[in-house]
Amino acid sequence: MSVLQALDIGLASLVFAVATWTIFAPGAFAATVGYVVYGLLLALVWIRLFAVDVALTEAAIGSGVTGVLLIGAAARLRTAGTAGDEKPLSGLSRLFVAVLCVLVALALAGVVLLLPDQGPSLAQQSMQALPETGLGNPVTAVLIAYRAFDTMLEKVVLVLAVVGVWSLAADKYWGGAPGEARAASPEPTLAFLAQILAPLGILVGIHVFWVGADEPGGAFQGGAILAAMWIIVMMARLTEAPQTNAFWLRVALVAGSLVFLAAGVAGAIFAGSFFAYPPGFAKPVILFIEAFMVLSIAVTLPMLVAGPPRREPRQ
Amino acid sequence: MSALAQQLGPGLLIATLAAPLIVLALFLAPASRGLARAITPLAPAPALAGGALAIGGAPFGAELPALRVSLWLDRPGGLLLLAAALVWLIVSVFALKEGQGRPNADRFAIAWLLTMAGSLGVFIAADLLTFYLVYALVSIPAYYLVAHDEEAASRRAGAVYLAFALLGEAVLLLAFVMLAAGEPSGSVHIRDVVAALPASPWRDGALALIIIGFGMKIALVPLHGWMPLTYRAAPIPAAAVLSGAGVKAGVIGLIRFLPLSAAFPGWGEALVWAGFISAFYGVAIGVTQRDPKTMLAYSSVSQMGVIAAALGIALASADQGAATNVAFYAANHVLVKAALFLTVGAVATLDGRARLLPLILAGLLGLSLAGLPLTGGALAKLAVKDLFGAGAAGIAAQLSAAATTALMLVFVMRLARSPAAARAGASRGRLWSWAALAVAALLIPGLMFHAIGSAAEVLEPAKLWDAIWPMLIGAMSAAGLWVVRDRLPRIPAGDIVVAEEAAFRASLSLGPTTERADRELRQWPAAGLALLMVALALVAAGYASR
Amino acid sequence: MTVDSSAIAATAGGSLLPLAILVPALGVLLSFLIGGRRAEWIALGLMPLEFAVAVAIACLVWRSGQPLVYTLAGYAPPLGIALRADGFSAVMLLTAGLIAPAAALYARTNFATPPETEKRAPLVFWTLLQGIHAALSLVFLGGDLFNLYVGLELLTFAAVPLGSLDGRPETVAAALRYLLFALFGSVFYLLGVALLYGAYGTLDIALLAPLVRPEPAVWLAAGLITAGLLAKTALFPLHLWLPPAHANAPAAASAVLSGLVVKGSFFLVVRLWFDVLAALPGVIPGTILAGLGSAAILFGSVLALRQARLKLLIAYSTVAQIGYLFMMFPLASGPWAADAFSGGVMQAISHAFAKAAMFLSAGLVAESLGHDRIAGLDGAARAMPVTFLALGLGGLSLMGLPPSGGFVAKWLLMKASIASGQWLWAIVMAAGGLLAGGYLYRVLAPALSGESPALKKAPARSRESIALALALVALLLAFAPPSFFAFLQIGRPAAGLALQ
Amino acid sequence: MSLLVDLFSIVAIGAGVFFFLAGTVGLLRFPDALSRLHALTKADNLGLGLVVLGLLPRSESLLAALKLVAIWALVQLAGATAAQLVGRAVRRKGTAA
Amino acid sequence: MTSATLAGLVGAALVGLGLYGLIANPQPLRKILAFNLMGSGVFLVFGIVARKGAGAGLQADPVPQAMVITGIVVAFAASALAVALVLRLFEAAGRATLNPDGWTEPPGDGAGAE
Repeated sequence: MSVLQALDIGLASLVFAVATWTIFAPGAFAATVGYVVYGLLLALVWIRLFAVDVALTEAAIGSGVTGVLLIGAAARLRTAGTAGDEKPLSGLSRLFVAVLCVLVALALAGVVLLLPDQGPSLAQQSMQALPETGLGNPVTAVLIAYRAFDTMLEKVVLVLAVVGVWSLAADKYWGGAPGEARAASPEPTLAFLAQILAPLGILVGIHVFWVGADEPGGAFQGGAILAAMWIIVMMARLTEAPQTNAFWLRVALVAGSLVFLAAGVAGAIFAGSFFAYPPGFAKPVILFIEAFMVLSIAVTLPMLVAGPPRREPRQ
Repeated sequence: MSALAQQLGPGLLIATLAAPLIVLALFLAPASRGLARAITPLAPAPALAGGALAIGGAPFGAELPALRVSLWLDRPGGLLLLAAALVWLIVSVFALKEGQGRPNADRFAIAWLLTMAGSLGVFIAADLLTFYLVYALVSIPAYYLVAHDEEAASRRAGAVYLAFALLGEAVLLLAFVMLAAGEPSGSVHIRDVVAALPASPWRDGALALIIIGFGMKIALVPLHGWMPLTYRAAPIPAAAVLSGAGVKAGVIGLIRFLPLSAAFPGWGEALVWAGFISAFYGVAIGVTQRDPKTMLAYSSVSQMGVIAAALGIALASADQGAATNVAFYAANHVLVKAALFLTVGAVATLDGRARLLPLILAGLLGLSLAGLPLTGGALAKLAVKDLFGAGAAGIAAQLSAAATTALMLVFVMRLARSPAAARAGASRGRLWSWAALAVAALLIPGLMFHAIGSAAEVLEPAKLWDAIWPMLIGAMSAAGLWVVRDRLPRIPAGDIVVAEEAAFRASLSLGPTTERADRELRQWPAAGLALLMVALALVAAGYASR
Repeated sequence: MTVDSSAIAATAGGSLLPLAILVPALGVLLSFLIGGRRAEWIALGLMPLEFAVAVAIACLVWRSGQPLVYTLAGYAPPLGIALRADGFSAVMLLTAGLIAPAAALYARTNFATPPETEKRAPLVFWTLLQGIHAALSLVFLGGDLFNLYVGLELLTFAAVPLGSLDGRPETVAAALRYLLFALFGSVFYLLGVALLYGAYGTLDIALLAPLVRPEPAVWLAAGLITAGLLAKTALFPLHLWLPPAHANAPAAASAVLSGLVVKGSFFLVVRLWFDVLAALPGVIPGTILAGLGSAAILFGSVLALRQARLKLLIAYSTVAQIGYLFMMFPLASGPWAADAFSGGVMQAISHAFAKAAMFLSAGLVAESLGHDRIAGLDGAARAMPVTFLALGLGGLSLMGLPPSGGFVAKWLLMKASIASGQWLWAIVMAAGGLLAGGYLYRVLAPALSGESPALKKAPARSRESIALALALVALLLAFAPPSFFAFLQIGRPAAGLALQ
Repeated sequence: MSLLVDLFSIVAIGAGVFFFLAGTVGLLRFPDALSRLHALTKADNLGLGLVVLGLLPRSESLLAALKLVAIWALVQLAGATAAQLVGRAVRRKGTAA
Repeated sequence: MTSATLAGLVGAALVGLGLYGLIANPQPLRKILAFNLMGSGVFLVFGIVARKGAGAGLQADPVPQAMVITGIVVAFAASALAVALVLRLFEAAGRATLNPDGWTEPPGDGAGAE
């Protein structure tokens, strides 16, 4: 067997091992750390599947931002203990659950193996339609053109998620800022990292978004990288989260979906169909929309990580 | 006459159903509440006219497709409608006025009007859906007529009544669905579905459910437990209309839904047995009772038994003509039983000599049930005589007459000794309507009888003797019973219902068990496991049905 | 079997379909953006428009007698996404279009925004209410299984926070259970979608239907997708999240959650088995679904009988009523199929209206008495007759007594199950009606007797009439003409008339 | 020429891999957090450095080469920061376990 | 054994693992982890499907890839909401558990925010 296959098998078993650890690790914190590692390894798997866009997204959001979110939560919950917890399953029922889960896994594996090796695919059609969009990266084309409706609605999902998270604030904190206040003397090391990394990161983020039109990359990945930068800066407490009643914040949060929606309606007027792009102008319009999407993602993810408002609003 | 029927008929049918509801609408508007109370007695008027029209002439019908309501009235229906309307009309004269100002008066009035609409509607409903609707109307709102005053006894009676009513609804829903499913063309017209029943694959199931469902309404033993409780607890006017008119919803149900066109010996005999058992069981328990109203309830159990037996014979022998005769018998019972309840009410408000006249009247009415010559009862017996024939059934019928005589005489004597209640109940209107209904009960059947045949033959000596001898036996046994009256076993009103209630209470222990199960199922791991198993089960199912 | 091009070709007037989704979506974004008290005005202002769109869609479907189709972005499926409206979708759209505004008008007193500062509860409520509306429209119109996944998530994200609006620990716990279980379901759904795409290379319902063959991938996908949707529908025994979530939400929210939201995932189960998998023999899976439904009816009703609080009683009655919805599945094929389908749909609609009415009245009861303990309801009906009239009429429909949509639904379903020789379902449904009578008696009998209690504040006549109006709609459904049932059959393979 | 380049790459990358190996072994075998940290940092700055060095001559464009270097630099930065933070954490906890 | 098949097996295994964690793990946070794990397993299945759909000069069918990207973002939003709920619950009740028992009976008016 070739080196690559050996690598694949090694990678697969590594992913499986880390996943098992995240499920069975004794402590929640350890499990969470395990999950972050797992996410990074998964990104490699995606590379091996020739899905570079997915790999970027997985690394940035699936592992990165989600990791920050979960680790933060785990740290806060360290003192939670298990008071009034569900009574843990008896050994027998654990076994039963395990058996059923294995059953599902086996059935799934079987079906996946049975899928034809040259399966049905829309690759052909996506390539044929690609020129009209003026894009070079078919994945971006699917996201922003063929299935634009999905993407727009998924932006609305993000907005609803923000509303949902904020809805958990205490009434007196409504409109206030989440997270801790700006520190007088921020952690020097972190601050150093942030100061160096942030500018670089912003550059990389914008670059990833820009090349996304033709190469792997795009609004999600770029936005996620920018988001990560803001999160680091906030973690370093060089700056604090904005007030949730700040109008600019609301604008930034809904800009992506609102512009996308507007463009979709405009498509109905100028291009004959909702979410269609006027022939010839497709690419500029798409880049315009994506720019706002990047903005929204870059703002939404950190706000979701920051959680509900925790301080009284300043007037 | 029939031409007239075709012209007026449809309007009258619609008015029959509409009138009580219109009055109800007026009542719901506080402004016109008094007016509504005043004109309530007029609400049954269209029904009265319609009934009279139907007795005389050919059947007629009316359709309201928009409301999915179709109405139809034939002679049997007419007889019952006429009698029921008369009772509702007369009793309404005082029923609502009296309650005025007392607690729950409005609630009572609303229930009264709804029940009236249902009670009159069942006789003219022509399709399954309409019938189910009016049947629900006559059954369920009556709860508030029964549980009117909020004493423990009436609460209990109301609960039992409602339980039976809802159970009956459920049973009949199943029955009707089977009837509808058995009708190939998809019609829901009662005539069509019943005509299709003999050929239907669900014939026996439907028949069983029909007999059980309506059997509950007419208190066929052992489904009779609710009736004594209810009539004892209900206020006099309520008891009068329910025992008189309300119960006949079950009778018309059996008349309409039993396929008398084809012979069902098995089901027929079963019904005959159930009927006669009720006829004698009702008397046997009835004579042991102290409370006159309870005794009347048991006499109803017995009388409805006779009716069931008659219908059973008709079902066994495919005798379609029987419907009219049975209807006449039932119509007589409508008037007499209602009158008897009012009499009880009247007696309760009088004492000493003043009681004499009502007691005599009570005796006459009671014996009319037993077939006393020159009363409607004699005609009623005559109407079903040929049905029972001279065989075992005939003898049983005669004996049931004897039993009724005994029960009624004991009833009159108990009534005579019953304590005088508060005079508050004695409104002038009540006394008048009592008198009116009593007279009507004795005379109207005679007027209605021409629908069946000539009344002359009642007076033939042989027929007379046939009528007399059971009553003599009855009278003697009554005397005997009166002697031993205090040594008779004390049986609680509703007899087996006590056991049924106990069983019900026992079944309540199911609740906590279910709750515990629910608490387990709502634990996260259990629910997650359930989700997993549901998924796998569905996968397996797909594989199994490949 | 091949696809008729009409299934993926856009039809005239199809452009209404995206509007039905985009208008409320726009409402969400604007309400959140501008915030303050304008959120309320935006929500109330857009609702007539949304209802008008729903009506227009219904009219077009009615006139053409064919489903409306719209292909988004000008890319026809399988590459693009299509929206479709058949009779069922149109009716559900109308239902949502009526109930959401009713709940909104009712909620105005609870979520009035003070002029100066923005408040938490109002902004969240008005935003999420529109979110639910958008999500439901998408679920009812979506023609692409992944697009529908986004719709389901939208629905979940909009519904969950409504349950924990008042922030009491138990409500937060309820919301968390709701969210996690719904997500559990979503993953199953998504996995099934992946398998279907792997097998057939498309997720468009109309394109999938003719391709689907009985093979492992399909069985697994069907099982996973159905189970996932059942988790979101709270079909017994997957109801762990429903009672606390629905009973603790604000009345207006409960009305929407119980009346509409659970119907969304149910709608997709119908889509899956009646459209996508129509070619597969569905009797055994259908029997499983109906079996769970029966269990839900009996179990839920008994538990409703046991509840001490009115809103919990109503929530458990939802658990029971959901059971009726699944009676249609084993009856999906045969001469009785049309009856069964119409019955199921009628149950979905009439329960939506009846249950909304009941939750709104229950909310009024709780506000007026200061509690909703059933033990403390003696005489309440005398103090607020209209409220209890609405409650009672809604209950009438739940019991399946005529005249009510509930009766028609039960009648059709029972008729179909008898005709198909599947007795059991009919008996269970009859028993369910009996039990429903039981738990309504528990509420109404005391409420109508005894001295009328002193009210904290009398319910506003306007809000009472909203509840009453909803209950009356549930009753009026009893008089739906045959043409209505014909309308429901538009887009179904075999059209048939019910109630004949 | 190319042979030399190849040789260089192989040697450099091989060395880098060795350092990674050593670092990993250290991470697993060393007794306390600080010394584990020490081993780890060696692994990434030296190991990765050598690997990058070995790859540089094979990069087909200057931009690619710069990217490689950038990667190394960023890892340096991150590694250093992480090490710092862990170190502080360990000191704060007091125990060197 | 192609990398696609291998990834498929891993995906299946991940789904099984996540499933087990989601059901059997008592702490909500661990459930959220398990949910994400299971989710990524599902995404891998999409990945296999995409890979098997390679063609037209593409190494993988772009449509499933796009779906995965959408899915990842949605999954993150879900995790964020869930985490927020867990933390809120912890603040409000001093415990973070899904155990339905032991909550105090809600104060009289079940009418929520009214």
